[in-house]
Amino acid sequence: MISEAQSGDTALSAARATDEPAFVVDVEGFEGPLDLLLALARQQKVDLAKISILALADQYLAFIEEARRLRLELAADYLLMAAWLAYLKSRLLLPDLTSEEGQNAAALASALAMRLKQLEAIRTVADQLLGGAQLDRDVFRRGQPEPIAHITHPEWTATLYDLLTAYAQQRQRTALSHVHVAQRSVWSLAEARTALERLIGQSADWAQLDKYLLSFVADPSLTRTVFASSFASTLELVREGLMEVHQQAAFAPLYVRKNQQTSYPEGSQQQP
Amino acid sequence: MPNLKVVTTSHEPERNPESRLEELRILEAMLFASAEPLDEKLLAAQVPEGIDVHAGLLELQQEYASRGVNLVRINGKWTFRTASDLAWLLSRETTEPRKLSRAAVETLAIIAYHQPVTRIEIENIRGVSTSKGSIDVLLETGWIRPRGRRKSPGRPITYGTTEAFLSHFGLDAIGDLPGLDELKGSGLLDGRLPPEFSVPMPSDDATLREDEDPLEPGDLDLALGPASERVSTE
Amino acid sequence: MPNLKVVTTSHEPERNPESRLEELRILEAMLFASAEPLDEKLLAAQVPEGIDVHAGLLELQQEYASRGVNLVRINGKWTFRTASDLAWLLSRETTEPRKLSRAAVETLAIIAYHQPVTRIEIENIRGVSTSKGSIDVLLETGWIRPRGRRKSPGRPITYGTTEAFLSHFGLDAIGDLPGLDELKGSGLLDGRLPPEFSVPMPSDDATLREDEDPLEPGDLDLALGPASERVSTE
Repeated sequence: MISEAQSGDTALSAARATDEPAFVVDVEGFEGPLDLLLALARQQKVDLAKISILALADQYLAFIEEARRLRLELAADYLLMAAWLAYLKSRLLLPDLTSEEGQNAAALASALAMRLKQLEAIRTVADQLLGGAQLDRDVFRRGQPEPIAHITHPEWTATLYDLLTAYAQQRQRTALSHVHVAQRSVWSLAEARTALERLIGQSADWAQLDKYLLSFVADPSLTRTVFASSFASTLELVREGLMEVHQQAAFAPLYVRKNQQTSYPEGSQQQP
Repeated sequence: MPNLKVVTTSHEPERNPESRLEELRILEAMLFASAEPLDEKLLAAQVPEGIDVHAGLLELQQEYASRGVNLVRINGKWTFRTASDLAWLLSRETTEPRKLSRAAVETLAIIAYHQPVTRIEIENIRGVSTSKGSIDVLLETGWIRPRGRRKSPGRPITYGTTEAFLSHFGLDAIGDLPGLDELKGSGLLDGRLPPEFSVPMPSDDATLREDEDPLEPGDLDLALGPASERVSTE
Repeated sequence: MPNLKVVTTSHEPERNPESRLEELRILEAMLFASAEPLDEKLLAAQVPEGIDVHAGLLELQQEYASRGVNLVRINGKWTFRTASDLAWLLSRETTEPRKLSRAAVETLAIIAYHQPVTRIEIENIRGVSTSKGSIDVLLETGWIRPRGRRKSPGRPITYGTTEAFLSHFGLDAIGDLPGLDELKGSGLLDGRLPPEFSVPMPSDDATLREDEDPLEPGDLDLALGPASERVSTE
């Protein structure tokens, strides 16, 4: 067989014998020997069912002969078909077509006619199919479709078990991490200072330092270090003039606020 | 200025004409909104229960039959398309659809009318070996698909047409292919012919035939050209 | 089957009704197929000469006025649009079950046990910072609510649980949440806890605590935000 890709290359174009106008050797555009046969068959201008395979074989062989005379290179497909047709022709010319060989030849001939007919039929319907209305060529769908928006509303789910394990695990995690991790048991001066700055940042009111600290510290074991660090930081902040602190009596709660250099609560005692 | 009035002439048993009109409006709106054909089940989900969607669609189809836009059925689904007789007016030079080679056109026709069909069978009918290119081009259009493997030596892949094929050529079903009568009447169903030469009533039923095996996981890689469509088999 | 008939009541000088219908068909098809709204000038340039495009469009508009699809003029250009009363057809709303993220569940648990609680307090208990996303998702579930503002620097918002919380988790009252002994007994908490470790007795009493101020008018807006912006980031 010849491949489609090659068929274009077997360009036997321009090989028109002007002195033989009825016969033009031009394989270009033929899609293999069957296609060529079909084209030749059409020259007989009869119904394919009534076509003379013998005449067709002669036409084909003459075509191939002409191509060879012109030294045109033919693909093996065409030559194979020529050989087969030559064989078929010799059988069809047997004097006794009722012999077994003769009957075989007749069957082969009609099978070939049938193949040609089928190829023609499929081409006819292909033309009808492609010639009909095609989408985006002849008929059109809506040019501006209005998309159907798909809105999904999440329906959140969680189980009580999820909730309780989440609670227990994180409480356990933080409780244990404070116990086991040495670094966590000390509150650095920097941490204390940041916390204090946050405490006094917005408020002009006195805030009770220890109450604030206690609520801040989730882990009771941290109480001492928190107190120590924050007291040191308090003194530092007061020294820098950023903060004021007062205590009504020894061991009484410490109050802090942003330095405003204004009045102090009743009975307060400013510390340097 | 002339006024157009919509007048209903009903010979049916009483139905609330207003609610019926509303049903048609809903069907109309949904079908207009979508560029793709919609099936009756999807449409039924949007109209109040107990509505005969099918009857409503037939009614709409009739109403639109004479208009510039028609309601057509594609593979059992419904969609509006411009009337085909207006093609001369609407054809767009700019969006010239892919021009198929003659080889690809013939291959497509053989697949459409003979499906499921293997490449060798296509070659036998065309009398020429079909380059992989034709099949690839057709796969790229989305009009054909590999559907299985023939239970024969070499287990060749069988091809069939898709819904996109029906949609492109405006067919409600594969049985609506043109030229079927001619093909059948031409004696091509002659029993003496090898099976691949017969032209049975085409069917794109996805169910595998007796002589087909399902595709294997890697087959789609082989059959489908563009890399983007390939499924990783790793 | 009822038939819809288009009846013209014309007070205009005679025009060939058939060719007029054809004009409408052409306009209809062009507007339907166009990828964008068309102005009258462009339409006039594309339709066969002699068509009164303006009159035709007004006629079509009237015909479609009662239908599921209307012909509308937008910025001087014509296009078909779904009738506005049927806009609901163009969106399909579904609910989709989604699991809360681990971070959100943890935050929720803290709020449930420690309410009223501020975001900073949640972070202190959890030992990690809580993204705004977690709180937002929880607000979206409707299981928590902003209930007040803590009387402390920065006046942070306090959160508590809602009735929807109780009903989702099948609790009769917030006090039914297991306490320390029960959590230990069920193995959720193990024995390696510091002696001071405690689990609060939760209460979702709506009455503001002594250290809570009521929410201010703008607070709910802030806390709830528009739905589209609520995205879980954890």
